[in-house]
Amino acid sequence: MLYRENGQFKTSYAADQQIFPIAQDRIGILLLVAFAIIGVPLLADEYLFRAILIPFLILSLAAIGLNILVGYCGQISLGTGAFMAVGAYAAYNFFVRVDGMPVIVAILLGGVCSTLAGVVFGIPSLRIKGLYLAVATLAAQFFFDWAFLRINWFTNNSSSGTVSVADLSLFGIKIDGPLGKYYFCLGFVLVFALLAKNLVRGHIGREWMAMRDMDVAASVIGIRPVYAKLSAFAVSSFIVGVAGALWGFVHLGSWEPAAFNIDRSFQLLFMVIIGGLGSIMGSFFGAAFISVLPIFLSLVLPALGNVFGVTIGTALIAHTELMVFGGLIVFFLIVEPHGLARLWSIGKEKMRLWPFPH
Amino acid sequence: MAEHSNPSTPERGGNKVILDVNNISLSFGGVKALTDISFNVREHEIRAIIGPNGAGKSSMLNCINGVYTPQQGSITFRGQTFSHMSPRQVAEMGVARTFQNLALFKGMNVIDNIMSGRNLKMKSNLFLQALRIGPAAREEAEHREFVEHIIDFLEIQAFRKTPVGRLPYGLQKRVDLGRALAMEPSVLLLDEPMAGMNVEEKQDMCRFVLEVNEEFATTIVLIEHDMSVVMDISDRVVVLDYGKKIGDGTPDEVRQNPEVISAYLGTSH
Amino acid sequence: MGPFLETLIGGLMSGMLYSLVALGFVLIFKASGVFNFAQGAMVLFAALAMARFAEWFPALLGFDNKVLANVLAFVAAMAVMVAVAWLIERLVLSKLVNQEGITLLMATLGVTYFLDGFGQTLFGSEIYKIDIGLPKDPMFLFDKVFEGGLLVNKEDLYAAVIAAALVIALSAFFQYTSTGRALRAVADDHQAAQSIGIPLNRIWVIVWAVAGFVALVAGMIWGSKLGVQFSLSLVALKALPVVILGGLTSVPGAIIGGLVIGVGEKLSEVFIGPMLGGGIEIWFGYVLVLFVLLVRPQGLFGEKIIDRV
Amino acid sequence: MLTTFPRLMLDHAKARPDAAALREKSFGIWQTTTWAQLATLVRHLACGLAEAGLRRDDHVVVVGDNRPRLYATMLAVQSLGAVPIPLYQDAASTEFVFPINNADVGFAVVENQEQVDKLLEIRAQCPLLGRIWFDDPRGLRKYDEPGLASLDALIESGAARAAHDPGFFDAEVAKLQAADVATMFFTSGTTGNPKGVVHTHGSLLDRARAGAKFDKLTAHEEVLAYMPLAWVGQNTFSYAQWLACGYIVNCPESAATITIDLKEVGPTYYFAPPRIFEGLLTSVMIRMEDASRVKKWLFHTCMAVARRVGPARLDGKPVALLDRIKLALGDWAIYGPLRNSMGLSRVRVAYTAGEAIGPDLFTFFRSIGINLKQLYGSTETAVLVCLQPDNAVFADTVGVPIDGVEIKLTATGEILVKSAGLLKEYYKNPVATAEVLSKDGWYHTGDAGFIDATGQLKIIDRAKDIGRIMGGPNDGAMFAPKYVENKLKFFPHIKEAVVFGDKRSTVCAFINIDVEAVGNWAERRNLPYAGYTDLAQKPEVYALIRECIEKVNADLAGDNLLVGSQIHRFLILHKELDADDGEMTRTRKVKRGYINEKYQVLVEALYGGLSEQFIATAVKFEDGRSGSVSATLKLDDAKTFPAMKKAA
Repeated sequence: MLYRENGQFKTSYAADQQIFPIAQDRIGILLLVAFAIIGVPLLADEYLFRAILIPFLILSLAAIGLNILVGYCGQISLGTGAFMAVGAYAAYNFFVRVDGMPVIVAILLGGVCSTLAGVVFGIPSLRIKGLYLAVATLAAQFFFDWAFLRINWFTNNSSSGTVSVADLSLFGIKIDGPLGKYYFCLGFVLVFALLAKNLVRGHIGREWMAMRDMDVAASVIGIRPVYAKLSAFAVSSFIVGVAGALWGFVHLGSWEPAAFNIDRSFQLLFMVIIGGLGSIMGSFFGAAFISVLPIFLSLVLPALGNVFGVTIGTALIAHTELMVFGGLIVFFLIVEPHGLARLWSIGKEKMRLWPFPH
Repeated sequence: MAEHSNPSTPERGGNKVILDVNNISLSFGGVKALTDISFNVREHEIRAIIGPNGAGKSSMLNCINGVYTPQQGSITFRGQTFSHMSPRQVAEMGVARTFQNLALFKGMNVIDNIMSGRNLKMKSNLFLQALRIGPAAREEAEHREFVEHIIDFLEIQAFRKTPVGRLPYGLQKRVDLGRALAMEPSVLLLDEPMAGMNVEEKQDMCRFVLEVNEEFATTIVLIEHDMSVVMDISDRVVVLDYGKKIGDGTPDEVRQNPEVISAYLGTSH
Repeated sequence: MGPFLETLIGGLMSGMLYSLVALGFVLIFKASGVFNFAQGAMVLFAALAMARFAEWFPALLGFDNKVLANVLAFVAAMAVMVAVAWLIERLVLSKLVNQEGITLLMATLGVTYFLDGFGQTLFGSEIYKIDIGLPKDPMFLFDKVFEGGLLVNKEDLYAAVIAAALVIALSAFFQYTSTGRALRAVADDHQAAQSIGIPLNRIWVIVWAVAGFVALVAGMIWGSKLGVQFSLSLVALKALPVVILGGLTSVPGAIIGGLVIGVGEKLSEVFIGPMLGGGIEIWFGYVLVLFVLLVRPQGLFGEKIIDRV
Repeated sequence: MLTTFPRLMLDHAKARPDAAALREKSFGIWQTTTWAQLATLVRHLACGLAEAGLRRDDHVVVVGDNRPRLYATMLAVQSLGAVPIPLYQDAASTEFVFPINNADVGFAVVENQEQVDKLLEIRAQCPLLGRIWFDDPRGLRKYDEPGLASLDALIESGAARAAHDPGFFDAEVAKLQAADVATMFFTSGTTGNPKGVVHTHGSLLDRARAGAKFDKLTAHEEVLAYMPLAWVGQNTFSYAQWLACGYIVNCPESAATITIDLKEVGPTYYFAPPRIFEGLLTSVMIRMEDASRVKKWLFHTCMAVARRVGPARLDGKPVALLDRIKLALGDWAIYGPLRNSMGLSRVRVAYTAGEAIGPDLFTFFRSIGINLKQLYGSTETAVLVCLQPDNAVFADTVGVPIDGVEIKLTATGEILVKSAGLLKEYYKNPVATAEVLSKDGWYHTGDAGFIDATGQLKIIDRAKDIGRIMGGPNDGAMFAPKYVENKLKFFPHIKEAVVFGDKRSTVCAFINIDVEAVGNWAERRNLPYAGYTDLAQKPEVYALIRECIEKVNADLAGDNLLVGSQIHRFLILHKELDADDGEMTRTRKVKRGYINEKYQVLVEALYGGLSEQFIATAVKFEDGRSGSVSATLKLDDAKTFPAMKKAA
């Protein structure tokens, strides 16, 4: 309906292969980014930043990472939380042990460590598939949960077991206020989303998807399973690790291993399923959905309760949340296995074909 | 018998053997799929492997391109002899292959499926790809151009960006061929390229196979059920039955071969 | 010597319980190719039901007989579990036939969340007790044999015995009953089974019901040991490595796997743990499995995976 | 002063070397040829052709789809003072024989294997045809024919020649005069052999420029060229005017992708025969069929508004505020998306020509804001004689005489044209030339018509086809078959129609149903049928067609000139009229005379008042095989109406 594609012809492959080949899409996405940079800060209040926007951004980043592994390369992982933890604790150690260590560098180094961990725990994927692999990744989850709890060195021997970072600053500018943190995260997310997109539309991306869709055919055209899978694990856990570091440094400030427990892993898995497997865009949808839903429920349910004259306790809200998540997962797996992203692209197709149905 | 007869193929490239299969035997947990199979393929010829269902034709291809590892026997490719090769090695040596039941990458569109056949030739590292600058960007464009030539060759311009899942069967088969061609193979293994096609689709596919063989001087090893097709386009034919080789020679020689007649041509296919 | 044997026995006994839960996984996987992550949630759900019914019935029907209460509660809980299992099969899995294992796994993950939420909404989320009269006091074995003998927790012992009995009963059931044979046929080849007139859906429902039953028993035992609470659903996570170790498709595998891991983690906890700061049973099973898988991708007793082209 | 095509091309190359001249969708992207590149290409081709022995006034046939290198070839040939003859690429090989021999053609430049094969087939009949060059080498590797070579080879040799003889090309171009022959078009005459229409650079350019001035065309227009260059219409729009204005001509990737390509390019200047527009409309309607109720409702309401006030807005007439708002909404909701999906959202000027267009069809495009107009002209007049000015567009007229055109009517109502754009002659055919070109420079169009109240030309029919009814109530009345046929063809269910009646007391018609439209119609009434022949003979279909015919009759009864042309009897043919069977021209004009002979028995049966008649006909199939179609056709009567005198 809004699309006017006449005259948008491509005279070079570069132009034809760009991320948003259609002008209207490019405009749309630019407006969106502009809004995120200019509009949001004008509208959002502190609560919105702390409770929704910042977690949303960081979780989207983690979801992108996970989506590369699960959605693009088809390797299931239930250990995402662990890799976030690795990122967070590694970054922490670089930050506190090396004095004068810039935050960004610390965070990226956190990602690097997470990459290593990812590759190590990815090795089984060369021998084992599907369910077996899922369990193998759980090993990572439990191992690291334990490690960061029991091995004091990681927590810089802090007595309580919780670690905390203070006075972050970037090029001398302190990142303390919610706005600063927001921009800090936004920067990371935008950059990594772009890099990730480039990867998945590049030839490594095709190798991943080939492994996912038909691994025998993939190997016959010369794709090495080792390289394809491990690179997916590496890239995925790097991004996840960075997200983990951000989660710790920017969102929580001080945290303990529980912040990255198995529920976090599942939460992220849900994000990519609901958002859309194999879609960068979907990762954002999923993150938005899952980080907003609880807040939505905590607002709506009590209201509903009042209507029917029942008081709805926090416990019940928490349980409803569980049920809704569970139900949605099943729903999406049955009805739209490609998640919100697919719904989005269907809608877009309809717009382009408007008023015709096909 | 036929095994030792070396029918010469005057019209196509000399008698130089490019691929030589020696005494291959393969079995899955005791079940014998192939027993002591030997045959050779000459530079630039079209070599057909025929046989009733379950004769082990596909297993033969899978041995050649390293998907299965035969328990016995060896394969000589361009003078080098191997008893085991990884699919990767085989691909690097310029052997490509299409699949009997479509093995396309359903999550991708036509271009990307064919592009994936170029992966061996794409060298830029992860970081360049992530930034998509310099070599990485150039590479994408160059190989896209090559792929476009294949798309043009297979006459599927109208479907470039269609997800392969949405294509009719016949076109999917073309894309499968396209992906193999993208590897610029010197030997092309085709596993029943015309299975389940209607008459026009078969004619097209025949045309493409012959054109590939001529225009790119590609050696072709072909499994096919449709006898008429086989007899038309192939230079020499190997006949398998229950994992054993029962005939080898020019289409005419094979037609004469009594064993073949009883085992295959007799039965209605 | 003494401590070692004690840990060994302790391990074997908890291993028995792992086997029991693992059996639930295996049954369902064999029959329908579903890796039922929700097994743990079912255990919690069952335990909650049992515990609460045991409280409610006396109150409602106004009698005061623990045994009767437990029996009624057990029966009722059983009914509930069969219903739940049936619903899961009908509403979720039958809609996902012929999907890849991963999809099914994720689906059961969803079910897990749902059951956790639902169970606690229905039955409340405090800590409840199940008292089926297992003696809590310790006992000494072989005190004749050597000094001090072996200290064994009676409760654990009974638990182990019940578990073992159930495991054996189930194995027997699937070995000798016609349903069992039908089930194995299904496990081998769906199409074939269907073609010889085995009603897949019925089989699946049965299997899920049995799984529900297993969950109930496990929940009951665990509940009486540790009390019924959310953490109960984590026993599934305990049982996962067991299943994988034994090989998803093998009943004996599940049993042996359970014992191996039960023993392994106890021993490692006692003898290696201290060096690493303790608490290593959380991951021991998993890491163990990881290494086993590197050698045998299909687990100890699983069938070899050949992918055809 | 008037110049020549090659010189224009060089001027563009000098003035704006890096501006795009041609684009071709190939290998997935629009490959651009700039004017500078084009100049070099032409230079090399010309030198190559000269090397090969092409001399002034020689003829070269050019056969193929729109391909940049074929355009360049035309220019190259012209710059040597030789004459390119574009031929229809979809013609059967036998149809090449006459032009090639008639013009003593020695050289051919063709697109691909298909065309090469056709030429090789007829080589025996065309002894002079010595050299053939092909653009696309695919499938031609193994060909080993004397004189057959690739265009690349030609360019190579030309490059060499150009290198050691740089002055040659420019000298040749300099020699060229506006009065020199530029191009020769073979008109697929409805009877007898085709005639070679000879045009000079001057004549073609004069019209091209007049047209460009009339519509204020600039160098920024985008044109999509998908009709054959052999058709003077396409030639004018994508060659003559291309060079006159220096705008960009885009060549589609393949026949299969035209709709996609059209959508991508979004031409600003568009030109097509009615059947193309018909196709567009049909696809719109068919796709809309499966749309959801809401969409359908929206579509129909918006279209209703558009039909009512859309054209008025386009003509710049005042429109009520409320309607303006409605139109704006419609633009956003329906018209805009429609234009976009048809690839016409950027169109500034669009023309339909070649045959009459149905009023409904015409207004549909006008109403959704596409500036579609009509023009009048023919091969002999270099197309651009009468054009409809913006804001003065009617469905039943063909526009006003433009710059440099004089028009007058003979007593019999035949239209005579005088302009600098008239043909030089019919090649080697002084007799025919004399017939159409009078001493004092008037060209006899052979069309009957008149200038109406709005000052626009209105065409009734081919003058020679205008017949007289003899005997019966309307004795002596005018009989305009084409006019009637067109009225019939305006119904979506009728694909072709042929009417007879000259020197007869009544009028009878052959009908070809539109198998797609009628097919849908039948399906919606779940009326089972097996192929065209079966469908054509269904009584329901006859009823359907009779309705259409009677509407036409009623309409004709209103026009006191043509009241006698009402159709009394008709039949639906058992096969579709086809150019391959010689029943139509390549431009899909029915050959009435030929059909009359071929189906004599049917004509007699109609006039003989029979109720059915058996017929068997030989047909050629797509793949060249030939077979026969036979059927027993129903013959049916249609109601006619008395003349209703309306106040003139």
